[in-house]
This record gives sequence, structure tokens and C-alpha cells, in this order.
Amino acid sequence: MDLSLTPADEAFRAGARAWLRSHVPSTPLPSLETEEGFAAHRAWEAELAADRWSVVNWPAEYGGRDAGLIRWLLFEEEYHAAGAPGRVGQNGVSLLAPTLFDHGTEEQRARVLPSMATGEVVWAQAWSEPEAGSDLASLRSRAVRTSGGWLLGGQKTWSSRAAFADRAFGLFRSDPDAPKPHQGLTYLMFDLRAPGVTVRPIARLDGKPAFAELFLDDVFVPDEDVIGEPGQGWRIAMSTAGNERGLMLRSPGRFLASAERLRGLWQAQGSPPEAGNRVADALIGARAYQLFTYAAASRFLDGESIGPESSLNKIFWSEYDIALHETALDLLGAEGELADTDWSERYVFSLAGPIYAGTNEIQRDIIAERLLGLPKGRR
Amino acid sequence: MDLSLTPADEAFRAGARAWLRSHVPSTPLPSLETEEGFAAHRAWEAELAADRWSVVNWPAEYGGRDAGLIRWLLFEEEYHAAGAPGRVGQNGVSLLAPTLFDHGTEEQRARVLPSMATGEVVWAQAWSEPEAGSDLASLRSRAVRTSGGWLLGGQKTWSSRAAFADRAFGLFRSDPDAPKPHQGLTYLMFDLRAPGVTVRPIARLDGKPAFAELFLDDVFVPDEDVIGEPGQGWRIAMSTAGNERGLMLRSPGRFLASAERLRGLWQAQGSPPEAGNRVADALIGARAYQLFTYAAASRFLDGESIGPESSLNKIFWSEYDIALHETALDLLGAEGELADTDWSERYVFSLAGPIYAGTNEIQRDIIAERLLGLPKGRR
Amino acid sequence: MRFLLDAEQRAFADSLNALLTAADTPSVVRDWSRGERKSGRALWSRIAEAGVFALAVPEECEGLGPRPVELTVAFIELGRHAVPGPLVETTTAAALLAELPDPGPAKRFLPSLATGETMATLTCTPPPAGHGKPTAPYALDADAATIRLTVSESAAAAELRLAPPPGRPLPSLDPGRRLFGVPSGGEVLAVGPQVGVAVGRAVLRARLATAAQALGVGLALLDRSVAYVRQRKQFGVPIGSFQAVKHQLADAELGLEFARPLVHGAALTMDPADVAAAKVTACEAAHATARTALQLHGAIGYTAEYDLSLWLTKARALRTAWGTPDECRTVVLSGGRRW
Amino acid sequence: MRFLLDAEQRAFADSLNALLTAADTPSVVRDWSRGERKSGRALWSRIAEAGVFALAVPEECEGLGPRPVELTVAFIELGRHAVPGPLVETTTAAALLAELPDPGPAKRFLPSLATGETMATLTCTPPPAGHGKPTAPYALDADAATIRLTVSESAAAAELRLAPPPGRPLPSLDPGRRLFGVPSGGEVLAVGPQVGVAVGRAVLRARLATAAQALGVGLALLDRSVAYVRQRKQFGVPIGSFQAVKHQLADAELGLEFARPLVHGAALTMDPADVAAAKVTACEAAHATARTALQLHGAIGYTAEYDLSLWLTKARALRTAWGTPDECRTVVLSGGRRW
Repeated sequence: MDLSLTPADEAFRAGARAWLRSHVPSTPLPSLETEEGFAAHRAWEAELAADRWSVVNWPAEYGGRDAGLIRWLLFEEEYHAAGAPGRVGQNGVSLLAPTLFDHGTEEQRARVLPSMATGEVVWAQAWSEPEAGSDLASLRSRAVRTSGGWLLGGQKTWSSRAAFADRAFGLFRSDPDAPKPHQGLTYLMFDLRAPGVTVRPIARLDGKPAFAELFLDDVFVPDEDVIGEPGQGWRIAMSTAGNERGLMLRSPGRFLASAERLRGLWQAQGSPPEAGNRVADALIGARAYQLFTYAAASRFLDGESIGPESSLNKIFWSEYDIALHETALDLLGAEGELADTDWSERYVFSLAGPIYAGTNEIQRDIIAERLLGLPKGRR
Repeated sequence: MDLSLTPADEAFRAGARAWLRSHVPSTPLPSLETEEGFAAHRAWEAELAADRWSVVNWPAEYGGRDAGLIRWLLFEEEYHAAGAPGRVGQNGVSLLAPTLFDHGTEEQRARVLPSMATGEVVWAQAWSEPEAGSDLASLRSRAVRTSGGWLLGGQKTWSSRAAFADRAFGLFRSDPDAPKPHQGLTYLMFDLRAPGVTVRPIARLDGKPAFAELFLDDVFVPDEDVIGEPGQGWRIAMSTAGNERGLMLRSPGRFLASAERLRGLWQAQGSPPEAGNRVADALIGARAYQLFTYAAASRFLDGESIGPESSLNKIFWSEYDIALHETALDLLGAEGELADTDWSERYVFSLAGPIYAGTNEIQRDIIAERLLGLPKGRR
Repeated sequence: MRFLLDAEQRAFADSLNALLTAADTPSVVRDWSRGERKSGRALWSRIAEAGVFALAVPEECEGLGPRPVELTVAFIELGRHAVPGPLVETTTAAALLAELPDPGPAKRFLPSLATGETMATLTCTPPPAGHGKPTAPYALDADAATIRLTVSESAAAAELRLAPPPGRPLPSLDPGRRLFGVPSGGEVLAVGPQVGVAVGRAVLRARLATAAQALGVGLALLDRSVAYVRQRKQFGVPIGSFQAVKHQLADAELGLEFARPLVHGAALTMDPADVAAAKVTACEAAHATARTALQLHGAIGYTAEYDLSLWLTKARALRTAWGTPDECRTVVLSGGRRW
Repeated sequence: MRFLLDAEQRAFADSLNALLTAADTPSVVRDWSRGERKSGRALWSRIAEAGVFALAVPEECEGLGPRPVELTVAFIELGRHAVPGPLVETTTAAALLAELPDPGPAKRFLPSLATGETMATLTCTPPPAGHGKPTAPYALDADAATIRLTVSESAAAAELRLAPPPGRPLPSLDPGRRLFGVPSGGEVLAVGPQVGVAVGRAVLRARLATAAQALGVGLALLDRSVAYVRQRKQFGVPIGSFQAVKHQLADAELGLEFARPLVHGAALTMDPADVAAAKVTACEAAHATARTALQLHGAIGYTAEYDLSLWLTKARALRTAWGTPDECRTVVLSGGRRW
């Protein structure tokens, strides 16, 4: 049991810190959820990629540094401590790329990953549908076989980043006669500007178009954009979901930086003692999340899979994030009501946490049934 | 809408205050859950009764003052503000007596109530059984018809006060062939010292025998001690449960006094600001509970029944009581660990609140289904 | 002692509820947040006709008040329907003007406030209680209001001014609210220690009205969530049949139903600790209900286009308006023993 | 960086767990709380043989330590089995004696502490951090301990004494703990500013060991509750199939599993903020789990005769032992930025 870093790890961390110090914009970029801000964030990805800092844990051949999980965590700590911008490519990098590494072809990786790493192509996810919230097995959007590929039809929703992104990935029902609803789904990538795609941006609570509805009308997808075998989409999607993804959805570095920002805000307000416990809990929670993630990463590097423990991770960060930002807004008093501030933007963002990527109710069911072994069936 | 008191109400309140000021023991009585303390509390009931303060809301003919619900609330506020002793007769006064008023005979009231009012006879409740926790319909203890009465058999448990009390009341299965489990139950009173009764005290968390198991082996109960019709016990028990009982289980006066004691403790510790919000919440909660109860009492006096709203009341006071005493123990620091102090005794007592009289889980189900109209059936 | 709304008060609530239901307030809020004031002004007039603003004005100034209980009854309904505009501020300004030692400003402004012809907004910097943070540093909807009052206080006395038109709006997390920095300068309407006393009483009313409004917001959020979970299905059944959903809604009901008596009780006593207790409890209950409502609605609840958002965002904004939770708890702690 | 217990550490935990399972600790606790020490002393010797007390003693004093990680591993198991006696205090006393500038007291007492032949208890008044309340004003099990250390501190220096036998015990909410007022006087073992430094480090270990013990208590409460709700039926089904029950247990698991890395992490850094974070988090998690365990067991859980009570009462006692939640949070806030 050891928290110390090797000299090589320390050198990696120092390198990241030095690069960030000289490159992070001194004034915040415009909001990622605006057209102007999206473009600015895309340019920032290119700047990161130029010095191989955009996807540090990827293999060097696709633009990464083969950094491994621990160095990725160190990079994230430095990244957030430096106050660097949000990551416009996160959907592709943390959801699609791991799937391509596990289930894609060499050709797909060579074609998709480099432009993802530079931000030249920004990916949106297209999982949810209007009638399938947490119940992904009930997906109804379809992929129909056609010459040389597939025709997509139906509707996707809550597609984050889709308002301004280039391409999307998701599951489509390719065999409506499959004996079970989980079967007969195919994992596909498609172009958001292809004929037949209509993107309707959806504004989140603060009016920003953080996601979109996608209407798909005979959208052609060539066979080369199917990931894995047709009909195996569910298995492919799930096999990645339980691995690093659970760890990489929110990095501890993000919350370590947020907690220090909160402490700074509290001190700037004169350190009101009645709010001290909430600030302390934010500091403690960030440390707990960091160490919990180090432990999970160490287990993962030992060859263990993460599995249902990722439900603990998901509930923790999502509820932590809201509590931290509630504390910040309360500390700001009447000023906390202002929109378009950094605090309020992060607050609104945090509110989606307990809903998305499997609601926290479902995560608690998973913990009870799979980690604690309680009987299934009744809810 | 009016919180003001009539001059007559004010006079009643002043009378109670004056009497309490000159009678409340200056040093606390020994713990109610010890033999010595039980006797001392019984003597205190006699002292109250001598001046008609033990059951103020009862009719004068049974030792009361016909005070009505509002004055009962005022009396309770004064009683707890004066730091007067716990009430050893509470099981009889708040659970059995309302049932006798509604369903008993004139003869039963005349025979049972006066000695209950003076503390000469202290009553224990005998509802629960080992295999029937919150699921009262599954009671198995039986009452078998015999000449001139009934023979009780079986086992009761969690019988509070039974370690030192004189008599008990509860439901017994008199018709095992009734078509539904709620039917065929009879409401009976019996003597804890009758032949065939074995009382085994059960120690609660702090070792005090706050309740007991009752083993019943052909215990004879004369017909005169059946309340209402045989076989109607469930309906009789339920009809009283939803009325004043929900209000009278814990009076607001109790918590108003506790909250002020907590404020006093906080101030004595130097008013640590990091604990201020918890103390404020205790003060606020006591006021909320007082006003909620005034509103419920006003509706009751208007002829409305309380019904499922008593579930709100139950959850509120039980969780409030624990939170308040947790705060107190935390404020006391290492000293909070000491047993046999007034704070720790009240803390241990509070812990039973969310469990007894219908667990808070069941109360939340009731709120959701009966107050909010959500679908029944799945839990 | 009869701690229940009487038949007249209940009828007043019912009639306001009917008026606001018929007015399709969600579309009014959406107009208002785009800066289109017409539908909002029309609704404002009807609210004034129903007597809401006159409740804060004493009878000697041709009002119907002060009637704090009826004011809470009205503001619960205004919150329940997410009515936009400087409602709390107009009411509070009316009460403040009526209490000034000099009757001049009251005569000048009250008639048009009571009839709904004009709207008022109001800022206080720093607050009467002398906390570090201003209680009300922003002028709500100052572009729509024709009467913009600013109170500035020193240790000795308070000064009330009629401020000039405001600058650019600052967006609020609640799109139904537009905030403005405090306009400086303007005509002095009153000054002196007695003004400070009047301001103190007025802030108490602002806090109480905000508490009632928050309670109404919470009640609407609960109603909408209950309706939603009864029809929304997942895994083949209404999600309202899941015990975890039921218990979240039971907790929301619990919080709101224990806030309600505090709100009405504070109206009867107007004691600062009672008012602060009502404010923090109603706002916490509304805020907790908003969290539950969002969670149970899922992603649809997170969108601006779905009407739930109008209440969700208001619950957050009211939480810190006219006193944060910590400020209110501090007032409770400093209150003497009286319960 | 490999933040996982290694095979040896896991084996140590397993062997302690096996030892304590075989020892039927609940009956040992019941003897201990009646003042019958025999079974407790026998168990104590076996724990010492397993090397637990030697972990706090440096190798140069013939111990195996200091090995704070192994100490947390051991104390998790001790808490899991509700082992009675002044475990934290003996460990802490050993660490303190080993760190004194004068080697005399260490030579005199350490050998018998490391072998389990003697028990120690320890009080600190006032605490090193200078808070209003003493961190450890009561001597735990001072009647069973043969070495009773008292630390008293002034601004300039600390004084360590070997206290005389204690007076009457004060009952604890945890019947497995017997508290005693601080015995005054006794032989001075050490005095001076360096003693204060040693005490500060020792208190940090006491806090860490208490955190680990509390975590073990919480884990046992969770295990027992899971087993109970799987077999206990109400309304015809195991209560563990109710979603409200499942979610309460999921929350307990969540709290404990995020406390665990804080406990081990603090052992690695021994930073005061890390240790305080571990203490407050582990104790809150254990305490919350105790609340859930009691709720799910219902009345049977509320009885002293049912073994669950041994853990329930210990969770409450450990919460305020060696630093209350508020004290620990204050330490976290005063820590510098280092994460």
C-alpha cells in the first residue's frame, strides 16, 4: 500500500504542470454550450493535441502518451488545478474511444481516433430515446440492412453536445425479431450532417443548448461504421461501461480543484463559521473520491474489473458535485442567483449528475442487489 | 386564523404554571425505567391527580378538568417547560383511555379510569408479538372462550412499562377461523399479576428494562374486561389510532422544552458557531411541530378526523427527536458518551421513535398512497 | 385559538388559484423572460384587482391591510403558479411607503401601486440586521418597475431614494427574474432613524412573502411530480409504484406540510424569529422538493422548454432572496425564548 | 503508487478476523461490561501475540513499527468484532512512550505493553489543538489498565504522569466501555516542550486508530443488517426485497466504502487534516450505518440482549472519542492545500 510516485511519474506530472502553466488561457473561454464557446473549446483541444496532452492515456500512435491510468489521474489533477477549460471531446474520448480500443477494427481506430484527439471531429452520444430513459433495453430506433450498409430511422434524445458536434454513436435495433429486447441491437457511428439527420437543440435549465434531439430518416451508414458484430451492440456497450469508464466519467482532479475553489470562496466571504462544516465536507469528499479512485485504479491495474462498484462511484460524485455547488451558491447569498457565472454554470451542470448515466435510484438498486446480495425483483 | 388565547385559556395556563412551579421536584426523579424510579413517578402521578392535573382533558367525573384539546396542549407546554417528570401512566392515558371513552361501557370507565388517573394502576400495552412487527394483522396470541370469560394464551413482546406495571391491554385472536386475518381479534384488558402471566423484562440499549415479554398460559379474563364486541378488536383499535392519539403520542410542549434546553447547552458550551445551524433547526422544528399540531387540533375541533396526516406527525417528531439529541451529544463532546445522564437517557429513548407505533417506512408508504394517491402494491 | 384559514381566506385562495389557472401563467412567464411585458402586465392588473397589493397597505391609506395572513395566502398561490414580476418587492414597497413618518410619498405612490397600475422594486444595502452580505442587492425587474426604491443604511439612519432607470440586466438562474445592479442617486424620499424602523418592518414582510411564495412553488412542484410519476412508466409499471419514488415524494410532502404552519404562524405574530424560521423552512422545503422533482422527472425535467423548469429555477432563486438560510438561522438563534 | 493492501496485509486482516471470530467476542464484551476481566484479558493476550500492540512501537524499542497502515488494518478487525478494552489507548500510550526524549519510561513499560501483559489508558486535558473541550477527558477502562497515563498541557510544555488508581467508574452508553474521571497527581514521567510534540503525534494515532475501529464497527453493522433483512419477513416477503430497505443499505455501503480509503490514506500520510478527515468520515459512516441497522432490525435491535447492541452503542461512543465531528472538521479547514 503506497501513495508515493516514481520519479518518472513525478516528472510526468511536472511536465503537465509546466505545459499547462504556460498554455491555459488567462481568461475563461466562453461557455462550452454556446456556438462561440464550442469553437473556442475545439481550438483548445487542438492546442492540447499539438503537444500530445489531449489524450494522454491513449497509445502514442493515435496522439497519446501511453500514460496509463495513474498518470491520467495525475494529469487530471494538474489540469483542473490549473483551471483549464472544459473538454469538448469528452463524449468521444471517454465513451466511444474505449469501445473502439476493445471492439473496433484497426482501420476504424486509425480513421476515427486521430481526429478525435485533435478536436477536429467532436462526437456526440446518441443513447437515449424518448420512451427509454433508464431502460435502455427498450430502444426502438432502428438500423435496417441496405446495400453496403444500414439505414437508420427513429429518434434519439438527450444527445449531449449534439447541438454543435460533428458525428455521433449509439445503439440501434437491427433485429426487431430477436427473442429478448437486449438482443438485436447494433453499435453504429454516424455523421450528424448526413442527409436525413435533423438536429433539434434542447435547452437545459439555464437556457443553454447542452443537448439535442436527433430525428433520423433513412440515414445511410456504411458497414465500416459498425462497431463489432451486428446484433452485439448491447454486449459491446456494456463491456466497456463497467471498466475504466466508470472511473473516467468524472476525474478526482475535477473535484479536488472545485473543493479548493470553494474554500477560496468561503475565505473570501470572511470564513463564516456556520458554513465551515459544509466547506470541510467538500474538502473531505474530494480527498475521499481521490483515494477511492486510486484504489479502484490500483485494482484495475491488478487485472480486476470494476463492475458494480462503479455504482458507488457514480452516486458519490454526482451527489457530491451538487452539494458542493449548493454550498457555493448559498455562500454567495443573493449573488448566487446570477446566471452565466462560473459557479452557476457548474451548478446547473451538476444537477444532471444524479439523472444521467443510469439514475442514482438504479445505481442504489445495483449496489443492494449486486454488491450486498439483496433479493431482486421488487422495487 | 388565530393564535390568541381567551382570558379563560390564559387563566388555565397560568393556573397550571403556578401549580407546577410549586410542585415540580427540584431534583429529577430517578429513571422511570428502574423499580425505584417507577415508584417515584407513580407517586408523582398521585400528586398531580390530587389537584386534578394528571388527566386534564378527561371529564371531571374521572379525575380530569374537561380541558379540551387546546388546553391540553397548553398544559403540556407548561408541564415540559417546568421540567416536570416523565409520565408513567402514558400508555394507559393516551392509548387505552381514548378507546374506553369511545368503545367501553359506563361500568368499565368507572372502574378503570379513576385509578389510572391517580397512577394507582399503571397500564402496559401488549400489542406486538415476536412474529408480528409492523404487521399487526398476523397476531397469533389467542383468547379462548370459557365460562364467564376468556383464557389468554401465547406471547406478547415489546410491552412497554410491563416490567413494573399492574395491568395490560391488547388484541387477541378469538376466532382463528375468521375469513381475513384482521377479523376475529378481540380487545381485552388483563392483570399482569394474574395466574398464568410471566413477565420477562427486556433491557433496552442502555440496559434499562423499558419493556418486557409476556408469556400467557391460560390467563383468565372475565367478560367485563372485553372492550366492545368480541371479534371487533381490530376495528376498535384502529378507530382510535387515527384520532387524537396521533396528536397525543408526543406533545409539542415536550419538544419546545427540549429545544430550549438544547439552546441552553449550546450557550453553556460557548455558542460554537459551527453547531449553530443544528441548534437553530431544533428551535425551528419545535415551533413547526407546535403550529402543525395547533392546526391539526383546530381541524379536529372542527369535526374533521386526522387520518393519514398522523403519519406526517409521527415521522416528524420521531426524526426530530433523534436529531435534537444527536446534536446535544455532539455538543457535549466526550462527555456525551456518559450514560445515565438526562441527555443520554432522552437520547436512547428517542432512538425507538422511528421504529415503534408503525415504522417510519410504513408511515411513508401511507403518506405516498393515501395522501398523495400513488399506486399501492409494490414496495 | 383557531389556527385554520377561515372560509373567507380559503375562498380568497381558491379564487386566486382559479384566476391564475385560467391565465396560463407558464406562457406569461415565458413572455416575461423574453422581455415581453404585455401579458405580464395584464395578469398584474388582475392580481391587483383581486386585492393582493392592497393587503399590504393600511386602511388609512385606502388599502385593505395590513393583513399578513391574507398576504401569505395570496403569495402561496402566486408561487404555485410561478407568477413573474416584482411581487414581493411591490408589496414590500407599498408597506414601506405607508409606514414612513411623512405621508407625502405614500400619497404620491400608493394609489397606483394598489391598483396595479405601477410596479415597484426595492433594494436594501446593507441590510438592516447588519450582516456582511446585503440582503437584497439587486433590483428585481427594475426595467418593468416604474417605482425603484433604494434603501441605504448607516448605523444612525436610513435613507430612501427613488432611483433612476437601471442599466443592463443581469441574468438570473430563474429566467422569470431579471436582476439589475442598484441604481445610485435619485430623489431622496425620506431619511432618518424612523425610516430605518420602517425598513426593518418592511424587510420582515418581504421575507414572509418570499417564504409564502416559496411554499407555493414547492406545492406546485410536488403536485406536478405526483402527476408525472403516476403516468410515467419504466420497466413496465408507473414509476410512482416504486417505493424509492414514493418515499422521496412523502419526504417532500412532509417538508412542505411542516413549513405551511410556520408561514401562517409568522404572519400572525410577525416576530422576526418566526418570520426567519418560516423563510428558511419554506425555502428548504421548496428546494428539496425541486431536487426530488428533477430527479423523478429525469432528463425532461432538466430542460428549459418543459414547464417544470419555471418552478425548479424559482425554488433556487427564492432560497437566497431576502435572506439566505444561514442568515435566517442566525436570526432564529438570536431570538429570545418565546415559544 | 499502488493504493491497495498487499497480500501480507490482507493475510494479517484475515488471521485477526479468524482469531476474533473464534473467540466469540460478544460473550467477551458481556463479561467485560460486568467487570469480569478474565475472558477479556485472555483475548487481549492473543491480540498482542498477533502483534497488534507492537505495531505502534518502533523497531528500536523492540516493536514492529511504527506501521500505521497495519495498525488501521488491525483496528478495522478489532472494531468489526467489537473487542472491548482500552485498545486505542494502549496503542497510543505505547507510541507516546516510545517517542519521549528520555528512553527511561519506554524501557520500563513498553515490553509488557507489547506482549499484552499490561494494558494502558490515557487522558489528555486540554487537548493539544487548544479547543474548548478536552479531547480525551476520561480514562477508558482505567480499572483494568495497570498503566494510567495523564497528559496535561499548558501553552509552553506538556507534562506526562503515571496516575494513581482511579475512583468509581462512570457508565458509558457503550456497556463495553467504562470511563473514569482523570486521576490527579502521580509520578511525573516526562515534562517539557518535546513531550508536547510527542503527545501531538500520539493523539494523531489515537484518532486514526479510532477511525479504523469505527469503520470496522460500521462494516459489522452493515453485514449483520444485510443478513437480517434477507431472512426477516414482513407482509410475506423478506424485508430486504423492499426498495426502501435496499436503498438504506446501499447508502450505508456508500458511506463506509468512501471512508475506507480515507482511513488507509491517512495512515500513509499521517497528515493531521487527512487523519481528521478519516476520523469524521469513518465515524459518520459507522453512525449512519448504526441508525440504519437499528431501523431495519426494529425493536429487537433496540434491546441490550441482542448482540447488535454491542456495535450500535460503540458507534455512538467512538463518534466523540478522540475528537468530535466538529473538532475534526475544524482541523480539515485549517489544513493547507495539499491535495
